[in-house]
Amino acid sequence: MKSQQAGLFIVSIFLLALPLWVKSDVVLTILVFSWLQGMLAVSFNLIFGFTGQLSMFHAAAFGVAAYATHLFMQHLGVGYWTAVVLAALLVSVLSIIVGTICFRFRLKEFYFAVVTLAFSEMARLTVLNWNDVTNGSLGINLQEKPWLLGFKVDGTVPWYYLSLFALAATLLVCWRVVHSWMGRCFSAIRLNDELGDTLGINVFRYKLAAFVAGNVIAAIAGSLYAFYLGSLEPGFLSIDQSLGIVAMVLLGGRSSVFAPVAGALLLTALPHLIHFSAEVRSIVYGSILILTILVLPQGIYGSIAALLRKRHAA
Amino acid sequence: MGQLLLGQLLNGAILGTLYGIIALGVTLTFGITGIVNFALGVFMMLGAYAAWYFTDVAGLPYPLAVPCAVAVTALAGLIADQGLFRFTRNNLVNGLLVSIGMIAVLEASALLIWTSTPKELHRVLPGVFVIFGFVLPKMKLLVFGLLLAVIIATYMALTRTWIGRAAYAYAQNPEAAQLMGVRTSRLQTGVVVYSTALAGLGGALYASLYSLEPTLGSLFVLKAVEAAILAGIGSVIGSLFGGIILGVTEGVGSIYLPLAFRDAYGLVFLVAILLFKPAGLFAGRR
Amino acid sequence: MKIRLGVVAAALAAAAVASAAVAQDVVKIGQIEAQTGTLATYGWMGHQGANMAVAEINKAGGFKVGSKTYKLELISPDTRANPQDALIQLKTMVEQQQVRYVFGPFLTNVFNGIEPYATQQNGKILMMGGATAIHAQLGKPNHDYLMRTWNWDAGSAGFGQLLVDYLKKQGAKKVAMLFQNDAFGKVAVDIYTPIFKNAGIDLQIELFEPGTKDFSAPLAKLAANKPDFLFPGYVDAVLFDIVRQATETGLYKRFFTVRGSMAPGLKNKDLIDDYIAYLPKWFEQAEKTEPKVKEFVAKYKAFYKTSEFPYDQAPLCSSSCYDHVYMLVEAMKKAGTVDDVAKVKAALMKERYSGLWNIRYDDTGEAVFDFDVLHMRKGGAITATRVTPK
Amino acid sequence: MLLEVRGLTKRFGGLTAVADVSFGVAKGEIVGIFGPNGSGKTTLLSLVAGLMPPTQGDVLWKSAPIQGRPAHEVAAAGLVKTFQNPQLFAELSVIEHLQIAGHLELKRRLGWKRLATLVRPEFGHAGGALQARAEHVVRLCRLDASRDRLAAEISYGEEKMLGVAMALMCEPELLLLDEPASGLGAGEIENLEAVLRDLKAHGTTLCIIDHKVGFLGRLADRAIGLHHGAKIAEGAPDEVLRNPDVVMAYLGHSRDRI
Repeated sequence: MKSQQAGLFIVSIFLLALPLWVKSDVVLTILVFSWLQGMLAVSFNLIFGFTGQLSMFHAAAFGVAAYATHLFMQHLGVGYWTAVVLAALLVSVLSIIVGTICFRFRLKEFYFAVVTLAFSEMARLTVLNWNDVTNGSLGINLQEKPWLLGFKVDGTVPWYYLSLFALAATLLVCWRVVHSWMGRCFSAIRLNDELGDTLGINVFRYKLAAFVAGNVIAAIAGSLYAFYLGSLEPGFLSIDQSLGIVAMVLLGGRSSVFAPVAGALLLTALPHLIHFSAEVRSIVYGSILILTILVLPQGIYGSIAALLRKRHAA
Repeated sequence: MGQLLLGQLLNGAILGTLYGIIALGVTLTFGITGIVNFALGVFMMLGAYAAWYFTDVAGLPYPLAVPCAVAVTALAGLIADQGLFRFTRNNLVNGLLVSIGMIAVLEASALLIWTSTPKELHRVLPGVFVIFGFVLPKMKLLVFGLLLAVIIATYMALTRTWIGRAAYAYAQNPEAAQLMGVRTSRLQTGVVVYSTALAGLGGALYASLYSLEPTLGSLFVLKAVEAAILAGIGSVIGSLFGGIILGVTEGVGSIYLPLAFRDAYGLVFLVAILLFKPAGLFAGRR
Repeated sequence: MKIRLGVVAAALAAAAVASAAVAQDVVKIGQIEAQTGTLATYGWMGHQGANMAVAEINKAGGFKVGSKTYKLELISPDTRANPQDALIQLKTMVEQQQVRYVFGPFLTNVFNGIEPYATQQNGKILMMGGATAIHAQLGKPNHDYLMRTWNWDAGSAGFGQLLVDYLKKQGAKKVAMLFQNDAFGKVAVDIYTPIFKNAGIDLQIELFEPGTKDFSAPLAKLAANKPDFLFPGYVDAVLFDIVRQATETGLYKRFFTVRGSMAPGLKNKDLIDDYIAYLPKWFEQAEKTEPKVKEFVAKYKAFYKTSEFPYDQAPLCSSSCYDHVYMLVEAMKKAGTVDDVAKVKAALMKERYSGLWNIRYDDTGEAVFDFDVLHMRKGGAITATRVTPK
Repeated sequence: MLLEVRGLTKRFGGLTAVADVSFGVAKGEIVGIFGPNGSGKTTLLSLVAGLMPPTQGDVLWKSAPIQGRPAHEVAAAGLVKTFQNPQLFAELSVIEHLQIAGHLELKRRLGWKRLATLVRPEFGHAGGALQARAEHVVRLCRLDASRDRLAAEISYGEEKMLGVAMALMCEPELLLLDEPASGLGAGEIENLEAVLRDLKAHGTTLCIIDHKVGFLGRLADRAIGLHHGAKIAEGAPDEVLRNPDVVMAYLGHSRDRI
């Protein structure tokens, strides 16, 4: 345990100090996107890896919040952070509705995935076609940047710290939840929900709790992402986005709170590390995905952990 | 307006059988190997391009090109199964990711070979029928008939032959079937290859109706999965009706409601059905 | 003393410039386009053409600016139509690869994603893209870096107005517009609604989801109002299907398009009465009449070692492609610099280039070039009118 | 009466699994329900525990109807069921099972305040008490040797015992045991009996179903015979076991012929 804490401390210091000596805007940009995508992956893993529900609603939570933040700022005249809170509230209400429908009717596994995908698609089509409000397929340019503690968060380095902080907060929250009695309820639901039920665990309530909590974190990630990128588009809510998140979690490893960040980092950086022509790169990318799943079925973290355990035993 | 409705009922049903043939592959693969093979979409694309290649480039007559295309797709399916899907049996999520990886690889390869210029097969069977004032291309009707025949033949084979019953028994209870002497790995490979062949057939027939581009399968397979679930995964005859219901919902939906939401109409229907009949409309039927 | 200091400073500055010039004898062009995915057509053709021009110029020994000879290098990653990837790629180009000239993007969502960063680089880069969204940003403060390489449908030099006028002459009273529901689809509706309204033509609009292949429902629905012309859009991938299904059922015999190739019309020529299309260039015909085009087609086949020339996609070369590489080189020569993007832009704005197209830029930095209006009649006979905007 | 079942009926399509069964369980007693395989015992228990809604009839818990209420609410009310085929969390260790099963007790102790332990774990002193209880139950059920092994790695007897142990963590007032002795060796059954007697001594009411007559006969204060879903006898275990209908049901023919 002590060595783990020491490791965590060293990694934190390293990441905090990184912009002091890494001056490359490109590297920092990749890291900002990785941290924000990491938030998505970690929060998705709360629903998927720990509670066992393959949600396809994550892109919708992400995208709806991104749009909502902008719209609240514009139409209610509130500041960025208030708008983020309102957007997170909106997403939690949507998640409660979608989650209640799915869990009340006891949709499981693939059925759950498909129904959440259906709701996600409806959200996307609404954003795409509600032209007066969302500017439809043309998207929206976001000029504003958030203010934090009297500083305007503009430029890559401030965003690096903001996104790192947001990711750290996400990890802390998820870690606390997973290693608490609530996390035990999640495990019970994932592994055998009927047994959990007879042991007095309100399966519906904790499924919903995981679903809403995951989506709210995704919502915050969406609000940050859009304002870092500086634009909104309906593509935020696309199926590809949800599938990308699943890929990140599986690459990183779903049995750990931290591991999906590795997947997010890998999948965000990978396209910029392989220098081939477009088609060949796509082929290489797909092959890496396939090979990782076949060779490391428990993800990077799971495989390393298994290897270490083996060594330890030997 | 009645004529418009009738036309869309008919056209939706025809389009629905195309969804249905892929849905059948989805259903069979899921029943026997426990994964949802999204890569069936790219096998469909492969079948479509193969049919185009054999007719318009190699100069074979279309009726000959279709079986060739199906054979090519089945072969590709066999290779994919032995090289990849064999390792993801009964692992839904890993299977899903391997299919996504395969989609990336095969779509990019298709783009490399055939570019993004749409390919359009020459008219195989020009001409139209007029049914109560609704004009229906002959080829569409032919495709409808062929797909219907294949789906029904598959249904018959699954219910009347030994191998079919073995497959069905396996889907119901793998352990018992194994004890009864069903050779699992062969059965699984056989079903995966048959499913890809069905996708190839769907693609080859698709090629006679629509233009081809490398991404054609991705959207289609989503519809097929919707259809399979709508019907209740595991039901052969259900995948046909699931496809038709989806096709008709979209067709009729887009004449009375905004076209831009077309994809949502099927989804709304799907959600409604799953909520009130969670195992699908044809749950428990073969 | 004062003078001396000035002299020293000038000498130092000159030395610095000289050493910079020595270090850099390659001019890099970055290309920000989607080369895979559903809208890859645009990026793909742009890459084919630009790549070819770069190779040709380098093979000829490069180009001379001042006393120095430069070669070109094309850097063209694939954005996959993803703004996140595009932003990282643009930053890589600007920061690590010292790219000053950026071709693209063609896609609006990609442009929106990189616009904030690109605007920060105002004065350091020159971005020449075809995206619809670029039109609205031209001439805005801090957007001096931006030029749009495609002509605009509306406006005095626009081809949209001209085509609608032509349509009116053909007796059009009701037009049914069936467009893909994406960025350009939406813009097209915004552009053409007033043009048709002013021309007194009734316009009915339906938008469909990208990826749609069966148009039976919208075609039947639109036909209920008995339009004279169908106005489908906007890429060949859907035009083939729309035109085929519209003609097969006999519901429509007259078509009007502002994007895409002639191929969908020609494929169904016996079932079509009129197929009126805007085309940046009708390559099939131009190959016979214009030596430059003939040479381009031959060079393309040799360069890519293919017997098939992409006639349908070649018109897309009118934006951020082959000609534009030559134009850029020309401008750098005239400006006498490869680094000062403001001077190069000024030279570009003055340029009257004559390549595959006759291209110039208007005051805002938007391209104006000659184009073809094609009118195919039943059986496939095409009359082409070359239009040179004033 | 702690539990009262009145006219409980469950039909699956045309099949009647439980037909008009009524009985009561008083505080502190051990009631044995027995009948041959397929006599509807497990269905009856599932109906009582809220795992499925009955077609007809009432289940009264402390005089309040609970039929059709979800299982977790029934469990929270103090009525906990074990499974005939051990239901476990395959990836978790024995002690983790008991920690999960401690959820109800945590909820009873902290109520909504348990959410605060997510923010400030030191508030979770109840957690310490629960941990101590889990350790106690491990010893009680003689699972100490397997404390940290995964559920997938322990023996069948231990699996069944773990099922009982989890139910004990819920601190039930009435424990419903579904064939706890089936598949166990003689030593394990002895062990189980000792645990159950200990429970009774501490005031827990038990309702046990089994088709093993001997085991139930030793333990139960009162017995109920079930056949084809219907109650065919009720009374002291010895009496019920001698009941000709019960004998008939078990052996398929009258006792006289043995």
